[in-house]
This record gives sequence, C-alpha cells and structure tokens, in this order.
Amino acid sequence: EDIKLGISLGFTGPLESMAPAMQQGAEMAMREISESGLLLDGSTVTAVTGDSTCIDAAAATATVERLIASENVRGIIGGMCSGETIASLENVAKANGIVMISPSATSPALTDIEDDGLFFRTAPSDARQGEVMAEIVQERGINSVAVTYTNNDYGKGLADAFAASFGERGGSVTVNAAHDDGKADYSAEVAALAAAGGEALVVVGYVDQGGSGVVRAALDTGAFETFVFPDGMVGAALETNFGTEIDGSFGQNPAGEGEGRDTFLSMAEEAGFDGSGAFSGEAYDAAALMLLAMAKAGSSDPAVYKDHVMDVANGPGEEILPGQLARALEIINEGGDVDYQGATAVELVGPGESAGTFREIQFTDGKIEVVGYR
Amino acid sequence: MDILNGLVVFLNFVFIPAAAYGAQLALGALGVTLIYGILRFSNFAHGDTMAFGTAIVILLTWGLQALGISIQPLPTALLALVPAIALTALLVLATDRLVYRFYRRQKAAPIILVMASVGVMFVMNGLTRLLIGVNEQRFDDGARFIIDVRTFREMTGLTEGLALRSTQGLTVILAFITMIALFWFLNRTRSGKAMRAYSDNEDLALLSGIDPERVVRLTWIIAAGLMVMAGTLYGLDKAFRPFNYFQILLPIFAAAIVGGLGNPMGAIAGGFLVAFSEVAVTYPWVRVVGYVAPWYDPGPGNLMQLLGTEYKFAVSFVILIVVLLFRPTGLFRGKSV
Amino acid sequence: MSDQDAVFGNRGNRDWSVVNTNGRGSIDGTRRSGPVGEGRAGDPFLIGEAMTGGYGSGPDILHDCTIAVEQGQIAVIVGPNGAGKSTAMKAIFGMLHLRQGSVRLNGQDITALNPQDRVKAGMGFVPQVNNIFPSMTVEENLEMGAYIRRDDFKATMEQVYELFPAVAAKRRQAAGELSGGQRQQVAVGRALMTQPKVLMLDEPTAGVSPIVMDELFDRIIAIARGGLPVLMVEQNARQAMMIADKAYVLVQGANAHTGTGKELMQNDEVRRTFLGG
Amino acid sequence: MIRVEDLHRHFGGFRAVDGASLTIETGSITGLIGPNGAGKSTLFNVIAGVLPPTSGRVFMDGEDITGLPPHELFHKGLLRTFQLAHEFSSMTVRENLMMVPGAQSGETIWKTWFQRGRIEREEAELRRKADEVLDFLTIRHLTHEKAGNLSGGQKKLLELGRTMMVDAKIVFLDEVGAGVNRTLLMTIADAIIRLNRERGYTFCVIEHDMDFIGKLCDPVIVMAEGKVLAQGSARDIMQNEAVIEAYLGTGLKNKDMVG
Amino acid sequence: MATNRQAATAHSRWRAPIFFAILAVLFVLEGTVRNSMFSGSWNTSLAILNMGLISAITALGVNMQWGYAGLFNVGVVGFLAMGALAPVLISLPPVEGAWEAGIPRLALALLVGLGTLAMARLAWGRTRSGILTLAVLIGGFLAYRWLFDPAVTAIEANNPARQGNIGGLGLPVLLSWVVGGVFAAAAAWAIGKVALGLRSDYLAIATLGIGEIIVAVLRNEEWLARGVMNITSIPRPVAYEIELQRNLDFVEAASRWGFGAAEASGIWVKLSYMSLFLVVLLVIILLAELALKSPWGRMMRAIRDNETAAEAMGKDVTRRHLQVFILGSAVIGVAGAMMVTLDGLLAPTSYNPLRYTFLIWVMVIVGGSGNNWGAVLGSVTIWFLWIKAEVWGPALIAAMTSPMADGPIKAHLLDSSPHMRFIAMGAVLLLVLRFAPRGLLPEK
Ligand SMILES: Nc1ncnc2c1ncn2[C@@H]1O[C@H](COP(=O)(O)OP(=O)(O)OP(=O)(O)O)[C@@H](O)[C@H]1O
Ligand SMILES: Nc1ncnc2c1ncn2[C@@H]1O[C@H](COP(=O)(O)OP(=O)(O)OP(=O)(O)O)[C@@H](O)[C@H]1O
Ligand SMILES: CC(C)C[C@H](N)C(=O)O
Ligand SMILES: [Mg+2]
Ligand SMILES: [Mg+2]
Repeated sequence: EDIKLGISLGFTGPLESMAPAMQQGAEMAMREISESGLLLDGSTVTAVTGDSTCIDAAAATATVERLIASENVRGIIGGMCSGETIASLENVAKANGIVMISPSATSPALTDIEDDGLFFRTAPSDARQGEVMAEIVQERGINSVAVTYTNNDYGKGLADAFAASFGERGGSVTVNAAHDDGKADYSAEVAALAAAGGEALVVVGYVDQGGSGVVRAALDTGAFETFVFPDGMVGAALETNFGTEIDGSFGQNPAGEGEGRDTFLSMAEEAGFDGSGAFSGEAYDAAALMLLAMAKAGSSDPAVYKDHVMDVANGPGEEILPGQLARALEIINEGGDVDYQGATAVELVGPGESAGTFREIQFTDGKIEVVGYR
Repeated sequence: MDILNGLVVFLNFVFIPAAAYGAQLALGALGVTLIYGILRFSNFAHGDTMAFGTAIVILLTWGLQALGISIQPLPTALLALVPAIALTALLVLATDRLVYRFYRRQKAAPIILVMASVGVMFVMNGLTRLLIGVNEQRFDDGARFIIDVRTFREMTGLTEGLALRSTQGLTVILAFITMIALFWFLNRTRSGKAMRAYSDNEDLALLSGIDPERVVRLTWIIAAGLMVMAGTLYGLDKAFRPFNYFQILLPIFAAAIVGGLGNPMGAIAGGFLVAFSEVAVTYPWVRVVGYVAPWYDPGPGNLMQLLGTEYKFAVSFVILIVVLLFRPTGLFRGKSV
Repeated sequence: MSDQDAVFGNRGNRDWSVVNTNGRGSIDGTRRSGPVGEGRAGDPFLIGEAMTGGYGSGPDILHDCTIAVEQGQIAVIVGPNGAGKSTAMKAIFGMLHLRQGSVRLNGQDITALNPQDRVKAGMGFVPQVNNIFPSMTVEENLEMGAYIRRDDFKATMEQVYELFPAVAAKRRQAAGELSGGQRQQVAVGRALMTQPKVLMLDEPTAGVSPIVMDELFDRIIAIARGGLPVLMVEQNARQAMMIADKAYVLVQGANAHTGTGKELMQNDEVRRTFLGG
Repeated sequence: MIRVEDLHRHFGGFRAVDGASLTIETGSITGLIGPNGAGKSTLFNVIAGVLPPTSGRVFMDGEDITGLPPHELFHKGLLRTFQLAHEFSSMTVRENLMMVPGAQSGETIWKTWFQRGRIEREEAELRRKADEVLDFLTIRHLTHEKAGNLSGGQKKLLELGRTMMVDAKIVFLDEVGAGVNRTLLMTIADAIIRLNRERGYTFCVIEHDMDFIGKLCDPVIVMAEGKVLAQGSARDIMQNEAVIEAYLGTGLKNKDMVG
Repeated sequence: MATNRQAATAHSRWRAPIFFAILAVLFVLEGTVRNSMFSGSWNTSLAILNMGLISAITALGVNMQWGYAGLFNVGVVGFLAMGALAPVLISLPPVEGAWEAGIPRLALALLVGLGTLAMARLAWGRTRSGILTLAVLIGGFLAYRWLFDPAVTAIEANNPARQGNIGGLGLPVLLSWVVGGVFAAAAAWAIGKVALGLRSDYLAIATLGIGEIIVAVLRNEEWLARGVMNITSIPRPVAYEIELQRNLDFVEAASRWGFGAAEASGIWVKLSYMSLFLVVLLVIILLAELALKSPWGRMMRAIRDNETAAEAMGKDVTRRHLQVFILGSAVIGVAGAMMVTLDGLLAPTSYNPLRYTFLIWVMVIVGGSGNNWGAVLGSVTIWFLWIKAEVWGPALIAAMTSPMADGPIKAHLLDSSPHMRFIAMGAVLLLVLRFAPRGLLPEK
C-alpha cells in the first residue's frame, strides 16, 4: 500500500518563514519509515503538502478538504496556527474521521476540544507557556507590563493565560489589547499601549507580521524599550529587523533539550535543512507518531490507529530517538511496546498534547542567546 | 513643565503622526479628485496603482543601493522617485490607451469607466504582486530621525520624549511643495486652465481648440506623479505591503468626498480632516489629561479613549456621513452638484 | 447622447461618489485630421455642399444638404424640430462623419479636418446648449476662447467687453452664476476671442426673454456688418428672417426652400408650415 | 386653486424668489412671464416640491402644501412638465403612459407574486386608457416606439399626454415652447385649450413667446427680480410700460442696418 | 420556470442555452478528466459548483440593486457578513453560562441604545433643538456603555478559550438562512435610510465604508461571534460524511456504483447541498422575474431611466430605492448564511472586499446586468475560473517561462504565479466590457 499523509502548514502568510523547516522535518520522518520497508508489510509513505495560510481559516479548511477528498490522505500533519487548526479539525477532519497531529498549534482551546479522539499535538498548550512567561518576566524583576496580542486564537489564548498567571504572582497588566495583523501602521495601537504604560511590553504576535510592526512603532516613539517575546516572535527575523535596538529584551519558545534534539539536529544538517528552526522537531515527531501508531494498529485506517497514538507516545516500552524509527517498527511488528521520545522528548499528557519544555532566550548584542531551559 | 510634558505627548502621539498621515491622504485624494474632475470617474485602481508605482520605486532604490549611490541623510528612494514616476506614467498612459480611451471615444457612460477601473484594479493588483511579491518591504535607508526620543529628553530635560522621524518631516514638506506646485499649475498656467476648461465642458474645450487627448494625457501624468509620491511617502513612513494600498483607498475616497469631489482644495482639507479625526478619536487621552489637569482622576483602567483603535478607519466614514448630512456637496463645493 | 449609453442604461450614473457627469462631451476628441484640399472657384466664403451623413453608424440625417454664407452676411437656417439644423451645423464643423459632400472654407477644402483644426483654421462655433465653462470666471472663459492664439489678446478682450458691457461688469464672476442672456453673451464673446473668420451660432436666442433677444440680434447684425460672416440656426424664425441675407429651410435633412429672408417671409407655404403662420 | 403667499427662496445671499404672492384661479390658463433670472422656474420648483422655500406658504384648494415632495403633490392632482422633456427614453410610448397612474396593485411587490389575475385586469384597463390618450394626441401610430426616438415636439406631446392618464387638477408647463417649431407650438396650444375645455384642467404656463401667451393665457402674471411685477389680461400686459421696459423691449434698434 | 426571454430576444435564441451547455461541459470535464487542467474528481467539481451557486445568489441580490434600480452597492462583503451571523446566532447550541454572565444585561443595553436613537430622533423632530437632541444622545450613550461594558466583559470572560460569546438558540440551520436575509435587510434599511437620503447620491462610498465597518465589528466584537477566533462546527442541514461511511447500506450502494465509501459520501453530501441551493436559487429567480415582468418592474425601469420624471409622476423614488436596496441586500444576506452553512465555519478574517465585493461585481457585469440568468451564468463561470486559475495560472506561467533560462527571474515568476488569479479576473472583466459590454447574456 502507498500511504499518503497530508502536510498542512502555512507556507504563505504571517509565518511563512517557519513553514519550510517544519515540512522538511515531517518529510524526513516519513522517508525514514518508508525506506525501512517495515511499515505494514512494506507500505511506502508519500507526503502531500497543502498551504494552510496560518490565518485564513476558510482557506485552511479548503486545503484540508482537498487533501482528504482528492488526495485521499490517511492522516494530516498540521495545522500550523491554532485558529486554522481548530477550523479544519472541526469542519473537515471530524466530518471525515481523519487524524490530525499538529506540531505547533498551541492554543489552550485545543486542550478540551471535542475531537472524537482524532486530534493530537506535539507542542505544549499556551496555558503552560503563559505560566512560564509570567515566571520569567517576574524573575527579571518586572512587575508591571502592557500586553498586546495578535487578534486570533493563539494571541488571545496566550495573552489571557499570561495575564492570569502574572496576576496570580502579584504582577500587574496595565492593558491587554489586541492588534490586527497586516496593517501598515501601528502608531495608534502603540499610542494606546504607551498611554497605559508599563515597564515592558509583551508582544504576543507573529514576527513576520504585526508583532514586528508594533515593536517598530514602540521603539520609534520611545514608548517602550524592553520587550517580552513568546514563540510566535522568536525567529531570526527579529535579529534582522531590530538588531541591537532590542538588547535586553527576552522571551521563550517551546523546544526540547537533550540527546534526542542533538541527534535530530545532526540528521537535519545531513538532510540539508535547519533543524533548529522553530517547531521543526515537533513536526518530525508528529509524523513519526502517526506512522508508528499505524504500525501498532496494523492498519492505516484512521478510525483504527487513532486509538494507538497514546500507546506509542508514552511508556512503557523502549525509548525511541530520532533515527531509530526502523528499530521501533521492528519492536512493534514483533508485538512489543515502544515509548517514543523523538526530537522533543515527547510525552503526551491529558487528551493528547505535549507536556512541553521551553527554552528561555535573551537579546545580547543584537543576537538571540539561549539562557536556559524550563 | 507639566503642561509642556502634556504638549509633548500630544505632539508625539497625535499631531506628528496625524500630520504625516494627513499629507499622505491629501496627496492620494488629490489624485482621485483630479481623475474624478477631469476624466469623470472614481478610479478604483488608484490604490493599486499607487502600490505599483511604489514597487518600482523600491526596485530602483535597491538597484541604486546596489550601485552604492545614495543621498544620505535623505532616503535613496527620493532619487528613485523621478524615474519611477516616469515609468508609472508610461504604465497608466498605456492603460489609458488600452482601456479607457476606447470608452472615452465611445462616449460611454462614466459608470463603465468605473467598472473598467475595477478590472484595471485587479490586473494592477496582480502585476504589483508579480513584481515584488505580497510581503512587507522596507526601503527607508536615510537617517531615521530628525530628532529622537532620547536626544529630545536630553535636550529639554522633559520627562516625555518626542520623536520626529525624517520620513514624517519629509512627507509633510514634499506634500506641501507638491500641492503648491499643483495649484500654481492649475490656476496660472495655460495647460492648467485648459484642464479646468476640459473638466467644465469637454465639447466646448474642444471647440476652443484645446486638444482633449493632451489634457487627458496630462491628467494621467500628473495623477501618476501624485500616486507615486503618495505611495512612496506612505511606504517610507509606514511600510510597503501591496494590500495596504488597497485598504487606504477608503480613507482616500472619504477625504476626497468630504472635501468636495473634484475640488483640489477640498481634497487637501479632507485629507487632514480625516487623518486628524482618526487619530484623535482613537487616541487615549489619559496621559495628556494627566499632565494638563493633574487633579482629575479618570479612575484606573480608564484610558479616556473614545473608540478602540480597531475601529480607526470607521471614523473616516462617520465623518463623511456627518459632513454630507450638513454640507451635501462637501466642505468645498465639489463638482457633485 | 451616443448609442453606447444604452449599454448600462442610466444605471449608477447618478451616484455622485463614483461618477461625474458634469460637462461630459459628445465629440470624439481622438480623431485625427486628414489633408486639406483645394477649394473651387466661385465658392462662397464658407460652404457645406451636398452634405449627406449621420451620427455614428446610425441612419443618414442629412440628405444632400447645402448651406453657405458669404463674407459680411447673415445666413439663417430654420425648419421643424428634428429637421437636422443642428446636425448640419455640426457637419460643417466636422463633428460628424460625412458620407458625401464637402465643406470648404475660404478657398480650401476642409472636409477631412477634425473640429480642433477647424478652430485653428478660423471657425468659431457657439453650440445650442452648454456653451460656457460654468465654474470658470467670465475672464477665463474669454481666455479659453483665445487658447489657440499665441499673440497678445488683451486688445480683443477689450473689444469684446466693449461689445457686451453687461458682461464686462462681471468679469471676475463665475460664468455659471450668470443669467441666461448674459451666458449667451459670454458664449458669443468666447467665440469672438478666437478672432474667427466665420461665426456659427446655434439657436442663440432660445429661452431668452424678448428684450434680450432684440439686444442679441442687434449685436449679431453689428458683427456681420463688421465683415464677419454669421451662420445661425433660429426658431424665433420671423425675427431671424428679418435680418437674414440668406435663409435656408431644412426639412428632413434636405434643403426645402432657399432664398433671402424677405423672399421666404413672403412665401405663404413657408410661413404657414415653418414660421407659425 | 393655487395660492402663493409671500414666498421667498434664497440661494446663499441671492434672492431668486423674493416675496412673491399670486393666485391661480380654478379653470384658468395662467401665463407666467418675466425676464431671464426673474425667478419663474424657481417659483415653479418650489410649488412642485422640488425645492424647499426659504419662507412663505403655498396653498392648493385652501390646503397648505408647502414643501410636500413631488410624488405626494402628484397624488393631489398637481402635475408638471419639464422645460427639457423628461421622457423614459428606453420604454415604449405606451409604457410611458401606463406607468403614470398611482394606485396600481401591480406596483406592490408581493401582489405581483400572489395577485396575478387582478394585475392582468388592471393592465388591460390601463392599456385601453393609454390608447385613448394617444388617439387624442394624434400619435397612436407611435404606440410601440421607444420614447427616446421621438422628435422634440413629439416628446413634448408625450409630456402632455402623461398628465392625461390621471385626473389632474392643475398642470404646470415650463417653457413648452423653447426650441419648438412655431407651427408645432400652435398644435400644442390647441391641445392645451382642449384639455382645459373638455377636462377642466387648470394650467400655469411659463413661456417667452408672446404669440403663444397671447393666444392661450388669460390672466398673465409678470415676474421680475423675484417679485410679481404686474398681472392682467395678455393685452393689458403687453401695453404695460413697466413690462415693456423690463421684459418686452421695443424691438430691434438697428432696423436701418437690416438688409 | 421562467425562461430566459430577455437574453433570447437580445441576441440569438440559443445564446443562453449554449453558454450554459459549455459551462456544464466544463464541470463534467472537471469531474471526469484527470490531467494538468482538470482534477477528475466529482468532489472538486461539485464543490466548485456549490460555491458557484451561492455566488450566483449573491450576484442576484447585487443584480436587483444594480440591474433594476441602478444602485451601486460596493458593500457586498458587509451584507454577506451580516447574513453569516445568522447561522451562528440561530443554530449554534446555547453557550453554557453566557446567560448568567450577562445576556439579559446585554440585551437591555442594546435596547437602550436603540431607544436612545429613537428618542433623539423624536426630540429633534418635535423640538428641533440641537442641545436637547445632543443631551439625549450623550445621556443614552453613557447609559448604554454603563450597561454594555460589564456585560460584554463578563460574557467574554466565560470560558474564553473555547467560547466567550453569547452562543446561539439551537434552532435548525435552515431557519437561519431566512434570518440571515432579515439581518442583512435590517442593516440595509439603516444604511439606506441615511445614504439614500443624502442630497446627492453617495451610495457607493457609503456602502464601501459600511461594508468595512460591519466586517470590523464582526472581527472585534468577540461576544457576538468570537471575533477573529472564528466559530466552527456550525450544524449542517445535510448528513455528515462520517455517518454515511458508517452506514452499511450507503457503502454498499456506493460500491454498486463503483465509488469508494469516502468518495461517495463526499459526493452525496455535496449533492444534497446542491439541491438545497438550487431550490433557493430558483425560488429567488422566480419571484424576481414575476416582479420584474409586472407594473412593479415597469416602475423600476422608469425610475432607473429618469428619476426626476418618475418623482413627478408620483413615484416615491427614495422609498422604492430603499425597497430594492433592502430586497437585494436580503438576498445577499441569505447567500451569506448559506455560505457559512456550507463552510461550517464563520471566519471573519476572510471577509475581504476583493474577494466578496469586487469579484461579485465582476460576476454581475460579465453575466449581464439586469438579467437574472446572466447573473447566474456569470457567477458560476467566474467562480469556476477563479478556482481553476489557481491551477491554470501556474501552468500558464510554467509554459511561458519554459523557454527561459533557469535563474532568479524565472524562479520569481514561478513563485508568484498565484497572483495570476487577479490578473486573469481583471482581464476577463476588461475583455467582456470591451467586446460584450452588456455581458454574456444582455438585458433585453
Ligand atoms: N447624437 C445623436 N445621435 C443620434 N441621432 C441624433 C443625435 N443628435 C440628433 N440626432 C437625430 O438627428 C435628427 C436631427 O437632429 P437635430 O438636432 O439636427 O435637429 P434640429 O433640426 O436641430 O432640431 P431642433 O430644432 O429641435 O434643435 C433628429 O432626428 C435626432 O433624433
Ligand atoms: N441653484 C442655484 N444656485 C444659485 N443661484 C441660482 C440657483 N438656481 C437659480 N439661481 C438664480 O436664481 C435666479 C432665478 O432663476 P430662475 O431659473 O428661477 O429664472 P427664470 O425666471 O426661470 O429665468 P429663465 O427665463 O431664464 O428660465 C437666477 O438669477 C439664477 O442665477
Ligand atoms: C507556529 C506557531 C507560532 C503558531 C502558534 N503557536 C499558534 O498556535 O498559532
Ligand atoms: Mg437644434
Ligand atoms: Mg426658467
């Protein structure tokens, strides 16, 4: 059998710079399994990609619809951004009974969504990121911040999680205001943020989009000097856009550490892409998990293998790192148990999402510097 | 001191941005109004042509930069402006030749020209994206500030800072020069008067020996100049992304109509009116009030903002309706009655 | 209006926020002129001879119609509504395509010229309607009349003001604010500013009160006696006939009667059917 | 029938109608003349509801109709024609007439869905009436012609015909004669007289052609500078010194130069 | 059913049938032939057709306003969005806790808001006193904000990650199509009252602005429909694919026709939608044609022809304009509701004027303004092209660039081939305007 898997990521749109590394991560896992010849009596795996645009929910559903209806895929790696993921899950994947594993959708809303057991993610919920961010901000001795978020599921979810957690710790959020992506001018938004004041500005936005615009306007008018960046902003684009202007700003994004990650990075280098790109490892893990679950279920029918994802992701069983997928298939084919670890130390909790580790970063001399993991 | 601080906050967050924005709108509205007055239709392709012209400016700027040519501290884009205007003028003249002239010749109802301009809008929209893509481009390479926050604070010792970006200064100055030149041209020169005559009465202009095609060509060239100028200044000051140029079409039309369509004076007044009210209505006045009237406590969380920033552009529309209710022909009497 | 108006009917054309119907023209300004030919011996100053043609691709309006005017004379065209009087004027001015016949001015065949070039060749025309620039001042209106002139036209302007003192008083006022009769004077004044060699007027007195009409006729006589040939269409036929050196009655685009004004006034049939008894 | 009391209509500072008071008697054909810019058309437009007055009142049969919109005045029996013919050019001559009557059930949109039969009957009646009018105006042969293709005079006849589709009480005619051939104008005058005699319409007519006024109108009202200058029979008016000076004039001065 | 008499008399009797037949062939090709041009999947073919039918209904609405009355509505996107709200508020299940959180207070606030406007109007009408009116307005506004703000805060705080909105009534989704029409009609009434009453006709610019404002409200008022966070799982009026796939009878029947269960279920669902849409479309056309071919239609033509004269002939032009404007908008609203139902999704960010206003205009003009069947033909054709341009555009560019040497320019052109879509649409519009200025099926 030739098993087709759909990859639905935002190849255009506000995070287009992140998407290619994610796609290659996922395809690497598929190749690895395909070449082993051990999946379901020597089935091969082919990737079919679709553009989810990240922000346009209607376009994303249409893409996933096409992947399922015309391409007949057996599962979807995606979506990329939370809003789009929710839409395609509820309208297409559920209606057709297809499994989706997202590498990067982080909205808390996805935690308790009714998914008929079809949805998993290898990224942690922003409920957790909000806590981590609040912790980091507070540890740096900042007690009052203004928050601006990109006006969508991700932005609002994370901003709210942060505000709640920050408030519990005794910090104060002077204003929690949305900005829309895709505008030319954010001086009005920044004027409002400046009027409210605060020691730092938390920018829950997208780096290729409004997020950078807000930072630019805030720097120009002298409204803020220190910024806090969560995952949507931590990208190389920040360095090129602002350089030393934002020295002293800091942030965090989900990223595992340890052996699995190192292996993945070197594998990626061999394959010719940058494995340290945000959510690339998560994408590798998502594809691997889906295929291992098929092996475990002995079927590529989503209705069957969906119940086996948690089995392969968590213990008991032998720990599997990147590059060991053939080994995992052997174990499974022999009827054994595996505990997939992958590039990001996968441990699925609750209804199938990553527990999550985060790395803390900081800007020094115009460069992103990793200062630790939590 | 406090009053001064209040004034600085006001200047920094309200006056300067609004003045720059107003100048950009005014230039755009001048173009719209010119085409409306003389060619008799609202050009829906205006925004996208602005984007196209700006894209050319950007490409030329990159070229110049690659050659190492610059006019520091002014942005290189200014150098690129002249050839870009020429190229854009060629493009709009070609468009006129291919599209509009046919209908003019047929004496088709103006609404057909509007429809055709929608078609041109689509094409221009695609062309711009073909040329430069959909992404944001920054091409401002001159000195960033005439005065920045830190210097200002050090100079004056005030707590509040004031930033005046060079692009903002440039926008206002260039816009004013352009407007004065245009007025002089329309009211004093033979060609300008011929344009006004054609606008008033096409046939009679012809019977007076005015070559209508020359007037049309002149109009497109001037309009192209205004478009590229407005688009470049907007892009320098904010950021260039093709879609944004479609979006400012609404405030530009609003400005032109509020001022009185077909009336250049009105376009300018309209541009500034729209810009200042947009900014003022969505600005949280709490800081200014805090300085000017320290005894007044609006209460925590009250930013004294009339309308959320997300409704910023709704303001231009509301102003439009209100003005039209009281002055049905716009602030200055347009051609519309 | 042209037949293309039928395309969108009148849909949307009243929406002032997108279209501006003020001052729209009906002449194709893109047409190029053809060559100028030789005139014929014994021609009157201006003659449209054996003209046949119509609007666009529509049916012929004019059928073998001839109109002429001599130096220093007044020629008047009368006829029922829709006879083609205005059409004949437009044909002489090159505003419609002639399928047969020719127009000759001052010893030259100008049939192929476009209207702009006929203006340059020395023809002045005051259309039946829309004959001023309403938002420009009276003075600017006159300046526009002198558009093709490269010399100093101040003197001519003074002459016009002398001729029409009522207009002179309002030289800084927008012409659109004038009364009907004054507009008409501005319109004629504008045509004079070109320093034309021949003046063509289409119903200069329509809708004008009797006293202004007399005034206008007086001026026209004065102009003609000054040596400028005048060709005009009139519905106030009896007054017009009185001052006409030559009169044409057009019916369905063809010459029905031709003669001096007095002759036609004495023709019973003409009086009854065209001059209102 | 119509009484206008101290009517003012100003444009900016300019007083186009400046305290005009006049009456139009039932059953009369009243002429309204005056120099260009006297305010005649403006007065018409105010009465017909196209322009609101600055001050003053208009009464129709004792009822105050000041500022009512044209379509309401229509339903009260006040009709007007336009200086430039306003035909519905893309519709046939008959359709031009049939659209006039007011209370057609077929003009209510839901009735067109549920009351087809009734609409059919009404239409048949309207068709009959329209044909009668066309006969009266002697343009029956043009029934199916597009109104836009009519000649200027025929359009004016059509304008008149529309007023006959309903029982008008008063009809305002704004310069029916301007640009119309004099012979045709006399035909129109005959039609007006017939309507006045046979159907009892009241007319108010603006015109610059004194032959027409003299033939048609009994009381003639002269306006100048926004006010009523004189009123009386056509004969009296034409001999009135003030009217001659302001309006009629004394004829060509350069008689000697006429060829 | 009413036939296409108008177009038939305008050109050849066969013009309309031929165009529709060509269109049908295109859809069949799309459904059966698999190559670089067509996908060969009935699912795609039907999906395009369904969206095309909805566009056709939208175009019918625009056509009423433009074709019958000459009203230039450039705010189509706003009315679609108004209609889109209906399925959310009508057929979504109620949100737990929202009622307690503040729906009553919110309702009261909205009532106070409307009351204020009414009072202000009354005050102005009765007294002509600007100060009093202003006082009423300001007082009302303060009261409104006092009621409104806490209610909204409370509702939005109610389970914000998943809900945070007022929820729906849980009624059948088909009902919401009607309600969608009513919503759009209400908006049209308010807009028309103001814009059509302005002294000159400023409808175009007014609707352009209002359209944007409606979408902005939808994006930003989270209590209403979760704003940009989208509403998903709107109930369907037809079966779900997964249910069909589990239904053994269905699977068996499908295999008898030679279809896989998955494919067959998709086709079945789309066919069900198609029949619903067709019913709506035909009913609207029937009603429109009946009205158009009666004195009402004659009156509308007269008004379009010459407003001043129509007014003088006793027709209340403003009111008739308002009527058509409302009717047309209602039809657009119905289409908006249908679209959301088909998508199962309300995503306010996707309501962009290029796609929903100007593309619809292209459809109307290409089809032939004033002709209902023209609107249908134009819509389905343009929609088909719009979708296929995504595939054909790159193919075209690839063909054009194939002789070029590899290099950055070629790569750039290939990259930007998606933008061919806009160019293609513009070109189609310009060509049709030039060579068939009255559209493919002109009005009589
Ligand atoms: N632009 C046009 N296109 C087509 N036909 C026209 C046009 N202008 C006039 N006609 C037609 O040409 C014929 C002659 O019109 P013309 O204006 O010359 O008449 P006229 O003698 O000047 O009448 P009037 O005394 O009413 O001014 C009429 O039948 C008219 O319908
Ligand atoms: N919209 C307007 N704005 C300014 N002035 C106006 C306007 N309409 C009319 N007027 C002025 O009001 C005066 C009266 O105009 P009106 O049209 O009533 O004259 P009239 O008596 O009908 O003249 P005519 O015999 O030439 O038709 C004129 O002087 C005119 O300039
Ligand atoms: C790629 C990520 C930045 C996406 C983001 N976490 C979201 O859920 O929208
Ligand atoms: Mg004429
Ligand atoms: Mg008048």
